[in-house]
Amino acid sequence: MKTLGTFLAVALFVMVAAQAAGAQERIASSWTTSTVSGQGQPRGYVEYQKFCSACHGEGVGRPGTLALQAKYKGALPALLEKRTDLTPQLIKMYVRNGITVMPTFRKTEISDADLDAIAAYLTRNNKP
Amino acid sequence: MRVPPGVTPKDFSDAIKQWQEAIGTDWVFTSDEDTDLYRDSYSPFWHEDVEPIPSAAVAPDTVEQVQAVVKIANTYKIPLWTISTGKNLGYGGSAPLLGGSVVLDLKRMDRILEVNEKNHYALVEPGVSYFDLYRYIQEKGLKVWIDPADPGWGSLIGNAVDRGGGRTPMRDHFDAHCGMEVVLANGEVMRTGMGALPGSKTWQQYRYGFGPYVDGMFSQSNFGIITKMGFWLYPEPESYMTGTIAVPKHDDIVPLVANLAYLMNSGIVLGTTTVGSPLNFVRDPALAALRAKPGGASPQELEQYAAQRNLPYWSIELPFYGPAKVVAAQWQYAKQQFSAIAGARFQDGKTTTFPLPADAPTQFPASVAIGVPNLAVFGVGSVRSEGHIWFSPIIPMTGEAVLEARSVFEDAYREMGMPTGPMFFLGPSSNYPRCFLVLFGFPIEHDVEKNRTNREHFKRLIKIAAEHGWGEYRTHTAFMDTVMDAYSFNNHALRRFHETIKDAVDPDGILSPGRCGVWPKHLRKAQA
Amino acid sequence: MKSAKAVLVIAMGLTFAAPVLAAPDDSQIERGHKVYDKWCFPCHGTGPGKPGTDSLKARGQNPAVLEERTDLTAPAIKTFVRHGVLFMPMFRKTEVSDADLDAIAAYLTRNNKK
Amino acid sequence: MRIPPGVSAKDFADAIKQFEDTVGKDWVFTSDEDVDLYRDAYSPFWGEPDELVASAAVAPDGVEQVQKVVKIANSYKIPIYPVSTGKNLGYGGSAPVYSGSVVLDLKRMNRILEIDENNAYMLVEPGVSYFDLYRYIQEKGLKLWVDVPDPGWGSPVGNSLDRGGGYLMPQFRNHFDAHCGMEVVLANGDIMRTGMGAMPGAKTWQQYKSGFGPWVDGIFSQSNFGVVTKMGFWLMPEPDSYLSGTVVAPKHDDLNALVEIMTYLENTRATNGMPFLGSPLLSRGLFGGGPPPDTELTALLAKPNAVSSPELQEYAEKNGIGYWSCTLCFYGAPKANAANWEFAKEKFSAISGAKFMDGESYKLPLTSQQREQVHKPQFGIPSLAMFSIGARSDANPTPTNGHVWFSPIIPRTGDAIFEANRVFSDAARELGLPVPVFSLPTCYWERAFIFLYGFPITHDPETNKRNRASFKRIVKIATEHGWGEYRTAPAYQGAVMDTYSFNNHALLRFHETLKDAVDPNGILSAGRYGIWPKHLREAKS
Repeated sequence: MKTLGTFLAVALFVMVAAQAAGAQERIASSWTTSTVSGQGQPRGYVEYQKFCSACHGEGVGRPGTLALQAKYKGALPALLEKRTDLTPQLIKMYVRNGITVMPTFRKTEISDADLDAIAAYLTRNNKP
Repeated sequence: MRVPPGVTPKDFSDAIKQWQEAIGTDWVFTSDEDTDLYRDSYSPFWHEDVEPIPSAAVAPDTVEQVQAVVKIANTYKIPLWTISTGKNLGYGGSAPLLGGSVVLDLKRMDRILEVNEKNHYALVEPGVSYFDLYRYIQEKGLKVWIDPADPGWGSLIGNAVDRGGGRTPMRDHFDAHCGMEVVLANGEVMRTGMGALPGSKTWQQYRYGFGPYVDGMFSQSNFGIITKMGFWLYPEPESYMTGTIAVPKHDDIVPLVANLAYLMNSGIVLGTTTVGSPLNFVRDPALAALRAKPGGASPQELEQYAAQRNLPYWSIELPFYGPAKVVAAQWQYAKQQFSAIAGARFQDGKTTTFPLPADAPTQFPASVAIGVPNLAVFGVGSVRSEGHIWFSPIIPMTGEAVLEARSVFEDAYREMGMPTGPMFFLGPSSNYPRCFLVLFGFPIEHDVEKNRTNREHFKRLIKIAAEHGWGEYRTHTAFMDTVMDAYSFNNHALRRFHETIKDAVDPDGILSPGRCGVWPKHLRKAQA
Repeated sequence: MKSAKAVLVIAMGLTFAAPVLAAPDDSQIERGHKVYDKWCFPCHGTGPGKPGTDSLKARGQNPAVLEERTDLTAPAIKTFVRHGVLFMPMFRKTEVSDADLDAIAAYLTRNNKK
Repeated sequence: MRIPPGVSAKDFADAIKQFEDTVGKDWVFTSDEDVDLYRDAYSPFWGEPDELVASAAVAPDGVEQVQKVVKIANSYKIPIYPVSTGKNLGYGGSAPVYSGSVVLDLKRMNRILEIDENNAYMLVEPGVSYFDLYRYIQEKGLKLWVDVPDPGWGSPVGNSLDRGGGYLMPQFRNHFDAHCGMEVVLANGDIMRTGMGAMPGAKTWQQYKSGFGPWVDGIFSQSNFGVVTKMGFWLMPEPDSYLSGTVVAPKHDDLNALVEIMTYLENTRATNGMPFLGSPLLSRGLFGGGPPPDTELTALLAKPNAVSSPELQEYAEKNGIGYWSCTLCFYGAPKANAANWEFAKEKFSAISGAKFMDGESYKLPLTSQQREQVHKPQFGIPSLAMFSIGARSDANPTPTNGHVWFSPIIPRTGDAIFEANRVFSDAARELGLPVPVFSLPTCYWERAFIFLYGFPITHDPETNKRNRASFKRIVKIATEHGWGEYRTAPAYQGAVMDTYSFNNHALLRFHETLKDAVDPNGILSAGRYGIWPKHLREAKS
């Protein structure tokens, strides 16, 4: 039951975060506002904010970022938006198949067109 | 192409064709690639044949389309499994309970029909998520709060109908609803409460209307498809503050909870709070050793350990909502009450005043407590496991019950060879006004054997809880029959009543077969 | 149709033709007092918000509080309790049993002149 | 002996015999004299052939007896009509909706099964009245309040199933909201428990409402799907203190702001008692205080639509009499109450010219002397004072024989109050009813307003006939404006249910589907809230 052990440790961590940290720290410890102002932003950015940033954004309480930090230990940026090595295929694979706690996303949630836009946004800085 | 149970391929393809005509080819999903997106990402049946997988999915965009879809399903007796956003991960997600059902995906119906700032209510469609409504309110700058469930991508309707809970004064989500529109199994549309009165002016202001109040029947059930639902919102208060109470002795939990219950029942504490033990957060070899010895650490030993290090034994953090002077006065009153416990210590939390400045942070772990949705809860297990499901019994709001539950489940975990540790469950928390909710997370593996063992353990826990008079408030689709079985007073009178109703309102049994242990007649025998 | 007036007239008639009753024993009077407090006092008691007392006062009845009367008779009391009058409803036997009603009568007639 | 419709004399006699074997001869009532005690004392049909009357009454003393009685009724298809205390006068009393039904009188089941002081809940039987509870709690010295409706002889079970209301904090004021867990005897005599009670040995039957699976409790309110034999309720811990304060607004048009701020304060719980709207100007000399209206004011008020006339506004300003008032109540710690009242004043100060008056302030519990001065229901004390309405008094020399309530729900806005007054005044004129100068709604329900108009009951068939027609007409008029009744007397239940007609009466047809499924012989409270069993629906159409 090794996994369960880890799982419990993580659950414990969340509790620590939630319980130990005072409201003050909590507020201080992050910055993102979760309202999206789409004006002038590329569609991929807007869709990313809408569907991905709650998990893969910056700040505390972002499971995706947390998991990638633990996975790459800094070898790669934990923030997807800072990556330059993602391929559209890879992005689509994760969105449609999920990975560990990341669930699959249906086409009624993220349409294929939205997904293309998100892929374009996340690969914008890739070397040609 | 997969085919639903008891339906001929010919009938099914006819139905598919009619659905495509009714809602458009793009929104009828039949390829394995597309329908696989409806599998439960946190299924305890991964890689097993018994995993319930849908045969297809249909995604209507309007009530009329829902009616059309249901009528077609009715003619061909095709089982439909309705989901709102399908994101109640840990309780079933978007997958049906009966393999081969067609998922009726309402995500496209995501209209926010009304938000009333003066009377503080909203009317929404099933596809509207907490994120959606939060954004809408922020953009319009309305002075009302939503009460998000922990997963912010959940649907207000879906979560309320699953009877989920949050943390603000409106945290009992089904209790906070007011008025429904429902499509029945025969495709007819019905409105409840004042909505049954054409041109009603108070659909979202008085929930009961006239005559039998039927709304509750459509929660945790399969009697109809909810296409609109009203919710009462909490007006943005002037401020929010927390105060922490810490007590030194093991037995102090009894007066601690008694005082908490008094404050909640008196409407002085209006939000969710959790009884915790700071000792559980200490990472100290000495403490670990103390716990490791056979039989574990005794309360006295832990008290001593805590006393030596000036640590409390139990603590709770109380949330207060309202005018700054009032929350201060309420906290002061609370301190008076708790001072009756010898050695009680208090820590004032910060006061947050609203509205938060536009550039201010609105994302932090407890942000659901101030009505801001997020996904922090998925930090649970996000590093390693493949997801989780929740075992979630309701226990009395007393210190005795907390201690009893703790020892009962600790013994059960040991007996089943599962690791316990100081924090093997979350809570007890007061997500509901008069009782405690305790959450036990079960990891999902991609290892068939482990999942099988976990499922057995899960069912065993349900039985053990029932033997002590504790029932689950909600459960994953895989365990709905087992949980409903535990509610067996007078030879399952309640479930037999549900079945009577089911047969009357859905004679062909096409709506969400098996949901919460309610099966249509033709499948009941198969189950029995 | 039993009109309230008819009831009243009957009642008055009975009042004047008050039969001499055997003195009820104290235990019955005591029981009557208890039942009266439970079933009658909320309307016919002393103090504000007592519609029965107010109504009798407004009718010029003096004393207006039933417990202070010495002219009530068992049959009259029973008629009112079982038939009601104006906004006073009748009372069922699952509420005030016949025995309880006898006790109330005994209590309310305890000071009548013999 | 009267006989229920559709039942043979022989069958009825057999059934009566079996009822007697079940509950004892003393508790089966068949003589006209006894059965007349079940008439609706406030029946709008009093003494007419159409008056709804019982054929007999059976009074069981335990759940097992109820089950047996229901089984017997079911086997002979005898219509039965359960009542708890049968004292919801103005809404039907103890008379059946389907004339000739046998009343199932649950008054003898008056056990207080549990009161938990720490977790502030109780479990009671249907015959327990608010007076019973109050006495019990006083004797035991428990620090708990029960939210009581105006008639203190009602029962928590009966009143909450009728969805009645009271005067304490919002979470208790709506009596059905405040219930937690039921025991129900179904039409086949089977017994069922809802919520956590469905779990044998449940520890939280009165602490968590909905249990697991479909939450069915609601369908047993205002219905005829089962006989509720036990019910749990959440109680209010006795607060430390009580405070009230009144804001007076000077202008006619201030009503909107007044209501909006009041609503904000209640919905955030900055005020946790029931708010009261008033008008010092329009009820001068009465609730409004001050001397009786002078000749000028009397003249002004006599004009049509006087309330919205500029002249009246002038008069009010000239004489410094406030147009509207709102009284807020606070339960809790003295400092918190004071702070809440201060905050309320801040908010109401947005209304220019608003004046404030501190009201009653009590340390709780009340002294026995205070108990006599206060409006009892606001302190959880049952009373019958409400029955002064229509009673003979110095103000009202011509007493009625009771009343029935017309009680529409309207939106919680000032505009809705004005509109409702226009509409109902016009209706009163059209129907030749007394036209009130102005009516203000009450705040029983936390998110809406409710108007309460008492229609007098007389013992004159002609007058009652006119009143019945007027009542039905005014229900229709309300419906045309989107306002529905929350509850009504049996005489009008069909008419009111008719107004909830969305999609060709989809809701009523749904109720009928349920009715036929759970009570196939249609023996339970036929016609209650407009729901008739199949055979009688067919007979009617």
